[in-house]
This record gives sequence, C-alpha cells and structure tokens, in this order.
Amino acid sequence: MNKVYKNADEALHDITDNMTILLGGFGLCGIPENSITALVKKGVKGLTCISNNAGVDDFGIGLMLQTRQVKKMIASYVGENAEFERQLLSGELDVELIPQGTLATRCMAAGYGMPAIYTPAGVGTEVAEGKEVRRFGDKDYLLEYAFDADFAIVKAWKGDTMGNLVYRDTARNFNPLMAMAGKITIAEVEELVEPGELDANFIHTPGIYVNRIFKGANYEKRIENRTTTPRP
Amino acid sequence: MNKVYKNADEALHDITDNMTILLGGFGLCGIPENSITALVKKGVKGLTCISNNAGVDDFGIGLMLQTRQVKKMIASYVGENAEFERQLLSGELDVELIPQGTLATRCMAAGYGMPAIYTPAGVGTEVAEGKEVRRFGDKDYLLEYAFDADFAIVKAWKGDTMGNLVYRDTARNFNPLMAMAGKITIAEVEELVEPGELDANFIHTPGIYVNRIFKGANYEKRIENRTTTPRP
Amino acid sequence: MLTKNQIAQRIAAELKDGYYVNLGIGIPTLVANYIPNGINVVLQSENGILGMGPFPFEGEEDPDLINAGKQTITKLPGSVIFDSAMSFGMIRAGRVDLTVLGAMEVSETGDIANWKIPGKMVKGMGGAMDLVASAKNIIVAMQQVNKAGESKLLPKCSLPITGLNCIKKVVTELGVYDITERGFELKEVAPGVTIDLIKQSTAGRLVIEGDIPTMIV
Amino acid sequence: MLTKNQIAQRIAAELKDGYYVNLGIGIPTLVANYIPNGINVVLQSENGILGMGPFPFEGEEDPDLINAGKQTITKLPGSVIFDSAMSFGMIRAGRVDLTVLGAMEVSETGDIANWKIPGKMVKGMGGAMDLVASAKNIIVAMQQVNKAGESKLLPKCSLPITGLNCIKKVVTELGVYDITERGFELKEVAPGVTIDLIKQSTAGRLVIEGDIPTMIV
Repeated sequence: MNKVYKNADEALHDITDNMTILLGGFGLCGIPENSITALVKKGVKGLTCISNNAGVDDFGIGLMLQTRQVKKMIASYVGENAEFERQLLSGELDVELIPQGTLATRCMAAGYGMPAIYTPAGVGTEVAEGKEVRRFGDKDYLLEYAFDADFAIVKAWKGDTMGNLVYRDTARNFNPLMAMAGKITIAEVEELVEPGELDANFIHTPGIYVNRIFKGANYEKRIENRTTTPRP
Repeated sequence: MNKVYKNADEALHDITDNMTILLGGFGLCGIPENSITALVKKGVKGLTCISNNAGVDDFGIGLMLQTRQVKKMIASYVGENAEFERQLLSGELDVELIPQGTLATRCMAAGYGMPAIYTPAGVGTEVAEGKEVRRFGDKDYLLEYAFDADFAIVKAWKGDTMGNLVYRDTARNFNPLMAMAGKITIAEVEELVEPGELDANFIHTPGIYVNRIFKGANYEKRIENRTTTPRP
Repeated sequence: MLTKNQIAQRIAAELKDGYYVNLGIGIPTLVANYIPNGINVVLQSENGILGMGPFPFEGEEDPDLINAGKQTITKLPGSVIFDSAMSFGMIRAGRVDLTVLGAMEVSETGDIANWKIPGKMVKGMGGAMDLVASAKNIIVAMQQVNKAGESKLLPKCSLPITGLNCIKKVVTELGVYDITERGFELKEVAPGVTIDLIKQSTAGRLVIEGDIPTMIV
Repeated sequence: MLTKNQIAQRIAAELKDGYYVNLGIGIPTLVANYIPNGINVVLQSENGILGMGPFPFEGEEDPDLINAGKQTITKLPGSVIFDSAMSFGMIRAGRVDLTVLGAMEVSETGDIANWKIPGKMVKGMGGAMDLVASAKNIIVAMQQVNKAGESKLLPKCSLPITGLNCIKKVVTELGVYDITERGFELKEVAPGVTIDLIKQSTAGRLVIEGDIPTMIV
C-alpha cells in the first residue's frame, strides 16, 4: 500500500483531457494550489471542474481559465473573475450554477454511496427546471444526484502516509466532502507525517477515501478579502 | 443561553409517557448511563426507544425493559437480553428491526434536514416490504425516512457549556448522529469544560445541535465481551 | 429614513439570547455591530463556522479563517469548524434560529429575488437558495426603493426568484413589515417617514391597521 | 476437510496489499490471524474504526474501544475513528475492498440468508444487510452442510434472505466456489475431499470443469 507521491506532477500523471474533476476550497481558502499549478503545466484540456468558486484571474482555478483548459465549470458562485466572464459571454465556457448546499450534499452523497438526495434548495426557481419535485410532509424538495467525477483533488493541512487527513479552520469547507466523492482522490498537504502521528479520534477524512497523497510546496494562501479591526 | 443542567433528573424533567427517544451507543459502549438511570427512576412508560441495541438484562436499555417502560424498540440487533426475548414472545413489546446503516443514515438525514434517503440495504428482503423501491443506474434502493424523535439522549466524553461535544474512540458510534436528530438533544458527558477548552477544529458535534448538557457521574462502562491477547 | 446602520440596528433588536444567527453579505453583516447588551448570539457562516468573531487586528489575518463573504475573521471561545455539508445540514434542519439576508425584490407572498439580473453577468446563488428554502425565520434587510424610484416590495417578483413563500419580515429605510397572508403588514415606521411615503413606496399589497408606532433606533 | 481455521486461512490468501477489509463475526474474524507476510491490510469494523488491531493484553481492555462483535480491541498506528453513518457510507460507496461474512444459506444466484430462522427469536440483522447490499466483493465463509447433513449451497434460499445476488465466492470445509451465472463453480477442493462428496453436499447447480486443484492450506 503506497499512497505517497513525490509531487503534484506525479500524483496527477493520469489526468487526461475531458475529465471531470472535483476541486476543494471556498474562494481562495483551502484550494489545492500545487495541483492547479501542475494541471496548468500539464496542459490537459476540455476539463469539467466542480468547485464552489472559480478563483480569481491570476490565482486558483482562474489560472486554468487563462489557459482555456476548462470546458465547463460547475459552481455556486463565480464572481471576481474577469476572464471567466469574458469566456462565458463569448460562449467558450459552459457554466452550471447550483446552490452551495446542494453542491456540498451531492459530494457527500457520492462519498456515502447514496445515489441521490432531496433538498428544498431551488424549489420554484430556475434551478428546479427539469428536476423531479417531491413533497414530504408540507414541503417540496428537489431530487439531486450524487456527483460522479473522475478525480477529486483536495488540500489538507496535515496528512499521514495512509491518506488520513486533517484540515485547518475554514480551509476545511468542501475538502472533506470532495475527498469522499472522487473515483480517485488526490490530497496535497502542508505536512506529511507517519501513521500514528494524527490522533485517530480527530481525523477529518479517513484514508480509505484517499488514493494518493503528496506534500505540497510554496503555499501562497492568498487572502481574497482582507478585513481587519483597528487596534484599540 | 444556558444549556447546563445539574444532573440527569433535571435535564430529563420534561420527558413524558409515550414519547419517542433516540439513545446513543453501540452495545454497552458509549451509552448514556446516567440518563437511563434517571428514566428508570422517573418511571415514564410507553416509550419508543430507538437505539442500535437494547442493552443486556441488567445494564443499558435492559434496565428500562425490566421496569416495562418500553412499548416499542427500534434497533438493528437485540440479542443478549433474556427479558427482551420474554416480552417480545409474550407480545408485551413491539420490535422493529432495521439495518444498522439505515438506522445511522436515518439519524443523519434528520440532522441534515433531509426528509428521506435511498439505501440498497434490505432490497429484496422482508425489510423492503411496503417500502418504495427505486432504481438508480443498475441498482435498486429503498426509500427510508428521517427519524422524527421527541428527544435524543447521547453520551460524550467531553463537552463544553455551549454544548459542543467530543467522543472517545468507538464510544462515538451513533452518538453524533443521534445528537443531530432529536427535536431536543440532551448530552451527558464525563467532563464538562468551558468554551474554548475544546479545539474548534476537532469537535464532533457542534453545540447548535445540543439543547442540554450535564456532567454524568459514576460511569460503570461495562464491557460486554472482554477479549484479550496473552502477554508474550 | 434609516441609514444602513440603523436598518441593521433595528434588526438586531429581534435577536434573542441563545440564538444561532446567519448574517448575509451587505447590511446583514452590520447587524453583528448592534447586538444588544445581555444578549448572547452565536454567528454561523455557511462556509463552515459557528462562533464567528470580529475581523482580526491588522497583521493577524489568517488565510485559513474566512467567512462566506471571503473576509478574514476570528474565532470566539466555543467556536466550531465543520464542513459545508454539515453547515447546510444544520441550516436545512432548522437549527439556525434567524437568517438575515439582503434582497433585490420581495413579494407580498414572501417570495425573494436576490441572485440574478437578466442581461447582467450571473455570478451565482452561492448559499442563498439553501438559506431561503431552509431557514424558519428569515428577515430581509433592504432598501425599499431602487435608484429609479421604484418599489422593491412587489405583488410578484419580476426578477428570477431565489425562493418561494419564505420571507417573514422586511426591514427597510422606511419601515418594518411582517409578511402575512394579507401582504406587507406595516408594523413600524422610520422616524420622519410619512404613511404617504410608505404607500408610494410599496407596490405590493400593503396593510396598515391602527396606530403605527415609530421605530426606536 | 478444512477446519474453521483453515477456511479462514484460505480466505486470507485472497487478500491483496492495501486492501480495506471488513470481517464478520465467527470464522471471518479468524482471517485476521492468517494475513500473509508482506501484505498490509486495514481492518474496518462497522461500529466505526479503520485500522483495528488485535485484542488488548489482559488488564489493558478499554470499554470505549470495541469492534462490531462488542469485543475489546486495540488501535493500530494510522487507525481512524468515525461515526456509524460514515462507516456504512464508506461501505455503501464501495470503498471497502473485501467483506467476509458467515452464512446459513447461499443460493446459486448469490443470494445469502444469515439473519433469521423462522420460529426462533430474531435478534436482528445488525449491519449484515448493509454489507451484503453494498460491498463489491463478498466472500462467504461457512460450513457447507448443516448438522442434519443437508447442503447449505442451495438452488434458492429457504430462510429469509439478507441480500440478493451479492455473493461472489464461498469457502467451505469442502471447497472453494465462485458464484457465476452458471451456479457454484468449483475452483478448489479441500485435501482429502472427493468430488463425489462435493456433489452430495451441493444442492444448488454445481459446475465442475477440467481438473480441480487441491487447496493449499
């Protein structure tokens, strides 16, 4: 059982054109920076990317938009990205917007072997078009399907060589959900440790969900919206 | 916001006859010992108890069977309990057996506001009788509904006064799921600490799900099946 | 007429001790500045935190700790971090006591539109559709009249809707309205605002009964 | 004919390096004692642990650390604890590579009965229905013949079933069988067991093609 890879290039070696990839993170927080750089370098095209956001022009998934590697973006919110807007308006890029909780729960469903889930989000809106609506009690719900993605790429704070992962603060967000949802899951971590160094009671993603792991380098961790309180 | 109660008697003061109660634990591991003792003392009758098991004759939910407080038991496995068997065969006790993963997921569904879930467990068996079967891809699934219980009573290792909970080893089992699933959730803990003493990144049950918390006393933590390896 | 901060302050008066509260982007965020004395509330942000604290001091920003508006924040004692599925799970299960959102339009039946303007770049609904479909208690904080002078309290939303029959209360620069089966019931009027202005500024069915108290801000 | 331990040993030969494995109660539990050298497997127990280790030394039993058979166990380095929903989630999602279960009856189409005997006190299915409905790769460890001398490899299960069309392989005291669309395909025979005995002991459709090798145990 060897899940440890040397770097992003090796861990991502078999990602090819037109695949569907889940990418963890919320805004620029907790995104798999090394893997995105490797995907840009690799030059794979026609990707369908599922991620809560699409990065900014020069960071995150935005980098893969600059190089026109993304055919379709599935996200809940895609503001803050001029190149995204240009490609969308010119018809180069296909976009599917889905409610954030639906996005999260469709990942969880995949990780838990549930083919579909019911959620009230989007009932009566454009999002419900073409979807099955079902009443439970006095409330309507939409049937939403589990994601079926070729790869999931996530970023964790610490991981061990068996693939067990721990996230830090709100960099957790979608990462544990996407880690459960890919046919193959690749995790990049800030610290790679030996089995037993992470407390069994406090692991967020069990290694059974993680196929490959590598220690990332040079994390920029860009802040999208720096807000502060004046010192008293 | 005061969630802290002095003891089990006070925390369980408004549980009345014929209510439905979720009780955490697996076998005798991680069961809410203080709360069960308080229920026996209180003498409420006609309860529907949802718990993975029904305890043994003189411990766990078995104590509430001795006093004939349980009208219906919903569980996945009810062996190891002679009084249980007697009441079942005599028709005093109603039993609904459901697959363990279905039991767990129906709790999670309640905690996540999902009215129902699909699971393949029980397709083609007695468990499927009267239930909706639906095909997704090449596999059949049963529609199973979220639990709707008056109370959930769980046992945690540590908790803070805001209701945040941490479990220890496999005493976790159903506890975090049931904690999310009750209309009112009561947690008993071995150690009650101040907010901030538990690491925000490693809390298993967020306090938003917990309405009442108290420090339990005199935990027996009985071992059901003591197995050992000879010392070399 | 109320300033944005006064709208936030009026909404803050709705908070009860022990509430778990989700505050949307814009005016709703300001509500956190006006939490009454003696009232303890726990702020939820849907990217995965309960117990969100104020912005950090300069130099103490942590890129791993943001809110749903991608702003750097802090954690208060007793805060909890969780993933996005659990975050929307607790919202869907009705465990969040109050949600405060901005809106472009609200209808007299409680529909809300706040995510899409036809002809403009659509940025997405983020968590708004989940919140409006799930929360038991939603207050909208908004300007009642747009820049063209048109009412945003409508018989029916003209913009693509975010959720149906979900808004219970609206606080605007002009007044406080409960949404009931009868329409927008005026409950309070802002200082210096006339009933005539309220009527001019409400396109949907307006209910004014008895003496309407002036808001205390 | 194989002993229970030899059945377990033969099943252990199916393990591959890196496998995540769930072992049921009874003979399946014994498989852990025969994991081949150089093969690393991670044992899952459905009450919420990956990386289950051997029983503790006497005096080191921990009531908070048990397996699904309620036996006291230990944690190995790299083990993980999780709740029961995640435990069955990873099973349902096909992340567990191999499940080994006992059975009362198996049918030639791969149905299994192992939870209920009419007329006897029904103790419940525990996690068995979830496991058989979800696992991709299930091996049954069982005695081929009951105490009355009747075969338990049947055309159709007579007892209430636990799951349909789910068993891929059966290892008994007499042989190893793959279950295919043709029925029970004999793959190996136990030392000292004749083909005649196999035939007498198999009530369901039996396929015997070519030379059948003798099991190495």
